[in-house]
Amino acid sequence: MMLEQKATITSHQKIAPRVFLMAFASPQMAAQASPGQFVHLKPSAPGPLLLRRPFSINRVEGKNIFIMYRVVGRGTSLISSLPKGTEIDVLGPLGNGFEISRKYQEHVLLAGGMGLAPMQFLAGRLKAMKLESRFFYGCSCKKELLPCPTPGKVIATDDGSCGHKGFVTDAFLSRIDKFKKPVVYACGPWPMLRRTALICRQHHIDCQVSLEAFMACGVGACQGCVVKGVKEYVTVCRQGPVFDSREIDWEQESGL
Amino acid sequence: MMLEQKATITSHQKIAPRVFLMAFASPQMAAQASPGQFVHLKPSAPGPLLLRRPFSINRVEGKNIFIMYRVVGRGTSLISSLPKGTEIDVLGPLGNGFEISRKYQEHVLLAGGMGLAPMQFLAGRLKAMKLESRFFYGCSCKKELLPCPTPGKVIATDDGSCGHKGFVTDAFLSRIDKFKKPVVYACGPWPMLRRTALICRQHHIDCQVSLEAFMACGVGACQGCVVKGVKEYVTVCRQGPVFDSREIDWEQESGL
Amino acid sequence: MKDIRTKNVDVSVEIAGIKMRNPVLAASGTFGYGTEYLPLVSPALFGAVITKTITLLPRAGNKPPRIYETPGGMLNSIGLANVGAKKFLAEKLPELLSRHPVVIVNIAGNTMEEYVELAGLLKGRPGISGIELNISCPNVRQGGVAFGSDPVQAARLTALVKKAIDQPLIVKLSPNVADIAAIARAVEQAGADAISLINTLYGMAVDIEKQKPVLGNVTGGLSGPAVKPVALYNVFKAGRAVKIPVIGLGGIMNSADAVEFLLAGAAAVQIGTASFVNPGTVKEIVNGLKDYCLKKGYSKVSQITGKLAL
Amino acid sequence: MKDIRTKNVDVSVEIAGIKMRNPVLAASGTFGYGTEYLPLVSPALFGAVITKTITLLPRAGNKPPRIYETPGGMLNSIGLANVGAKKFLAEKLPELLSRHPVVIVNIAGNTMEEYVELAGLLKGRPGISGIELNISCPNVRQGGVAFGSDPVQAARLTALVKKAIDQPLIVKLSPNVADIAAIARAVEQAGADAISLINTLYGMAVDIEKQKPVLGNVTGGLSGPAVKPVALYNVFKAGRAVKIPVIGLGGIMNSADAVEFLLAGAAAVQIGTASFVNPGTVKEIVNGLKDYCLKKGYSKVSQITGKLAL
Ligand SMILES: Cc1cc2nc3c(=O)[nH]c(=O)nc-3n(C[C@H](O)[C@H](O)[C@H](O)COP(=O)(O)OP(=O)(O)OC[C@H]3O[C@@H](n4cnc5c(N)ncnc54)[C@H](O)[C@@H]3O)c2cc1C
Ligand SMILES: Cc1cc2nc3c(=O)[nH]c(=O)nc-3n(C[C@H](O)[C@H](O)[C@H](O)COP(=O)(O)OP(=O)(O)OC[C@H]3O[C@@H](n4cnc5c(N)ncnc54)[C@H](O)[C@@H]3O)c2cc1C
Ligand SMILES: Cc1cc2nc3c(=O)[nH]c(=O)nc-3n(C[C@H](O)[C@H](O)[C@H](O)COP(=O)(O)O)c2cc1C
Ligand SMILES: Cc1cc2nc3c(=O)[nH]c(=O)nc-3n(C[C@H](O)[C@H](O)[C@H](O)COP(=O)(O)O)c2cc1C
Ligand code: FES
Ligand code: FES
Repeated sequence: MMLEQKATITSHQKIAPRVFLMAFASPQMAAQASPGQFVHLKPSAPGPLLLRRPFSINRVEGKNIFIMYRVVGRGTSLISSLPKGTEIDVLGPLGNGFEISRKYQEHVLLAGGMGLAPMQFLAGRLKAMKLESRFFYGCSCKKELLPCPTPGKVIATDDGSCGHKGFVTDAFLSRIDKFKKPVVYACGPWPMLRRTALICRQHHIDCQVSLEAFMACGVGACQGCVVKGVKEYVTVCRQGPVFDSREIDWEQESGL
Repeated sequence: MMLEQKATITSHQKIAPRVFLMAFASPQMAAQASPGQFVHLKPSAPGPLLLRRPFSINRVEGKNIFIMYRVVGRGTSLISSLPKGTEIDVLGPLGNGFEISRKYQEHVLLAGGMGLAPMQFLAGRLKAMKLESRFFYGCSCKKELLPCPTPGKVIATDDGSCGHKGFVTDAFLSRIDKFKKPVVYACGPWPMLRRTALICRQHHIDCQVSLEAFMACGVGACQGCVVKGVKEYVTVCRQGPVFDSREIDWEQESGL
Repeated sequence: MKDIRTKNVDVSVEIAGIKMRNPVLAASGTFGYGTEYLPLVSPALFGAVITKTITLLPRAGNKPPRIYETPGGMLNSIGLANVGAKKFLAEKLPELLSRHPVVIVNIAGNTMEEYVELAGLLKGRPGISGIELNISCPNVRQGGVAFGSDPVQAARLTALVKKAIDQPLIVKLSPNVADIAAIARAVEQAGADAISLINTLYGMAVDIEKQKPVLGNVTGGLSGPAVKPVALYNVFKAGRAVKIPVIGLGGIMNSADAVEFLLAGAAAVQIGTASFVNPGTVKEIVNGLKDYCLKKGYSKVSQITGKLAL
Repeated sequence: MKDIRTKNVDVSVEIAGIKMRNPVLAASGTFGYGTEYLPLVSPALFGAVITKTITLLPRAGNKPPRIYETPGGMLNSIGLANVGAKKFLAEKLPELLSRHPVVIVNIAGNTMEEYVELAGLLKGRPGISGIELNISCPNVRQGGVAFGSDPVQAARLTALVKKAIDQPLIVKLSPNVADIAAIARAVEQAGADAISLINTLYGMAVDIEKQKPVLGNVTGGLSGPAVKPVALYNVFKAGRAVKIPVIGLGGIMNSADAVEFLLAGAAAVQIGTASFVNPGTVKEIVNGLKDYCLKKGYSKVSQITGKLAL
């Protein structure tokens, strides 16, 4: 059930160049959130921003909800300047989240760049459910590598400065025959998701992707955040952000 | 000579209900400023405000410029929240300032409410020039009384809760025959200035008033801040903010 | 969010015969089909809910991106994406009506014929308290603002739709015109029972890295606080040109903004973009209107309308 | 403020035969007679300084208040207050020319005859590099936007003024129209050498305490970042309708904004409201344009114009 709340930032730190980890206290949201869902937030104090900004729930710890985000523009830059103790206004949890089914034997997580954000929550949940999981995480180079406590990850960097050299999808593909009854969960930039979807289609693997779009309402009211599905436009905020990769038209360019 | 500078807030405190005293460091402006001039300022960080806000120079101490202001709207409310150490962007000193002439024997200062702001600077300058001055300060009630170190002030409050009961103009008028070759400097709300101008006209006393208006440029470029003079509209920012009271059309309503 | 306090002020209004519990309406396209914000915001909190624009046939809408934030405002190029009249009547409307709000259906078409046919489908439908005629959408190639920028066309369409329905007709006007008074008078004479304005302003944004328009549809419509002065101007000018009630909107974020519109001549207001920012805006505004009335000594909110001293 | 760095990018432009050292112009009415910001900002820093609108006779302007801040923007209702042609030519122009900027004089009149008479006074004057025809001021009862919202009137006036002068003629257009392309084409055909847009949008604000309009003139013109999307839209639409150069303005605060306008089709930009906020904006923009060119591999700033991929 979606809530709107004023919440206080309980911790906020820079964890990599331009990347921040923020926690805010909201027992009610924390109790309800599931992996793949997001929060739509803005500073409580009046400021230069109009619309809220959407962020995946990175993980939940007690009453705290964590988000991990990169500063890319006006909004994230302003949010990154809010000190611990500041009040923010949060709408959430929103979106559908990943569908976790026991019918799969291996749960394969693919994170590209900031796509890592929702994956930690998912990995934790899978572990709590005692499901078998594999974690692939790729980024451009060692410098961009984000701290992620999940053990046993396969890491890939475009330039080989850490882990495997190449795309995270390559690392995944090279191991694809070893998975038993797998399902794939992917989050990352559009080209990576497209490649993942293609690989999974060819190998008849179920695949869930988490998408991004500019958002206004965050609840399905404005039709602003659509991407092209195979049949019709789908709202990222309400019908997503997680979609069965077969439902998405991968020929479209990403608008972002 | 007008400057535009980033300056750091060196002190900032609440001195009365909704009234703040701020100092910022600008050796160059401090060296040039004269009583009655103002600064046009805005926070350096991008925020919800567009235009600068004008404030009289309250006084100068070393490299510090002080302003004393009341929170009345969005801009002053935002400015009041800027902590010591914050950088602000200041354009100034602007405007003409009071004209101080040795041809007068007594220099009579009339401040109503926030009109106190420029008067402390003026009183200080008169003292430094060893000129004889009288200081009248009025406000609605004791609670609203602003701290003002200038000694020997006559205080008037509308409700008599401190000093004389009545308007500051009444207190002034009751002593008017005692002044020798006086000049009056007045700053305060429009009705008080109008009354002062009228009294001075009747008693053939020279009178300088400091006016206010909404401002955009602050330098005479936009024609936005005009008030009606007896002949034509005059710009408060450039031709003022200090005017000979005989130059102003006192029949007009104040737009503020 | 606090509940709407009950104070000794009558905030109900009646506009073009539609009774509303308060003068704060949900603007078309910003409150979906009325139930998306549940359970957070009930549609029954509004004086009336104006639905997303409905067209005869379903519309997919424009190519994304469709949303972009601009200084103090936002651009959208949704393009009247909607489920179409059939599905609206069969599914969306009953779902909304189960929450007991006053419902006004906003309609558009590619041609006058389409408008009229759609209007015919809505005639006599229980639960539809009024029709809002959208002749002001900047995001569609046909229909939309094409009908709204020419007084003659606007009047013709108004008369045709008015004949096809039995509910009160509100005509929603565009600010993208040289003379809003002329359009307002034209639709009044053609039988409009009220007008609402403004719809969005034509706008655009450019991505300087990609050297492309930000919006998939190249141009869009501007809304939010940035347009409030433009909206107030149009409400004021149109209001002085007509006798029918005016419903004001454009950038209203709080009760002070709403009071500005009422003073300028609006009998009610709509909130659009504000719902995205603060879904509970409607409650704040209704409470704020009560406070304003109490402070200024009005017993009815309708006494504020047009009180502007010139 | 840093000085304008010299980099290996040619930022000079030539518009309608007027050579300018850079494509950043001071917008009429926001840079006074060009010397008010001295010594802080020299008029020679701009590609050209466009003067406050000059009229044949002095104008006092509108009743104050004339200025009000709105979300992301500002309203003004100056009403073309100016010293009149005689004093302008005798005092203001020589003072400005002593600083060696390129000067474009913006003109307006109550009647077509007044425009033409004034134009005649400017003809052949040394130091006047161009004339900007203001047919888009929303703050005067006669003339102004009345001539700018009708293609036929706009064309007639353009042709008359063009005949009366020997300098290049820039016609400044209003966004308060239903079809900007039609107006742009009309003035192009009538002989305009360039167009500039946008002037301000009609706007208004209400003081809810006093229950009065904030501005003494009741309504005003909206400018600043809030209008940038509207301005970009108009520049884009007008630019695609004509072959003459387009000068873009409206809400430009920094070089990224300026690049948006150039990409959308502008050959140069003007800065208005930004000068009030940051008098040194011109320097930041010229430097930023150089940086953008360097980053994107252009050797001349004019290569950016119209580069938008659709
Ligand atoms: C469901 C969802 C979950 C997200 N989770 C995360 C997360 O966990 N961590 C994180 O760093 N980012 C996440 N994002 C992206 C994040 O919302 C944007 O980076 C942010 O809104 C940008 O705001 P801005 O004002 O800084 O950027 P702007 O100045 O508005 O734009 C800068 C750039 O950011 C991109 N951008 C802007 N808005 C969005 C948006 N809504 N979605 C995607 N890209 C956008 C644009 O491409 C633009 O070029 C998520 C987006 C969605 C839709
Ligand atoms: C030359 C000059 C010197 C000034 N010196 C001082 C000073 O020393 N101390 C002080 O407290 N105030 C001073 N003022 C007034 C101060 O500038 C305004 O109070 C301030 O700009 C209000 O900004 P805001 O955003 O808070 O108010 P807004 O939200 O913009 O408006 C709130 C109210 O403040 C009034 N106001 C807004 N702008 C101005 C303005 N430019 N001038 C006057 N009133 C305005 C309006 O009547 C309005 O009702 C001075 C004004 C001028 C022109
Ligand atoms: C995302 C979005 C979608 C909209 N869709 C419609 C619509 O379908 N029909 C319509 O008449 N107006 C539509 N509008 C216009 C709004 O109803 C309203 O007229 C406009 O946004 C100005 O009000 P605001 O500033 O309060 O948002 C839409 C506006 C937005 C922002
Ligand atoms: C205070 C003020 C005065 C103006 N005066 C004039 C004028 O005299 N003549 C004119 O053509 N435009 C005038 N304008 C319009 C500007 O030149 C410009 O077209 C408009 O402000 C949009 O640009 P901006 O958003 O960069 O300010 C004025 C604008 C402002 C804000
Ligand atoms: S953001 Fe409004 S529908 Fe998704
Ligand atoms: S504020 Fe621009 S002329 Fe005074």
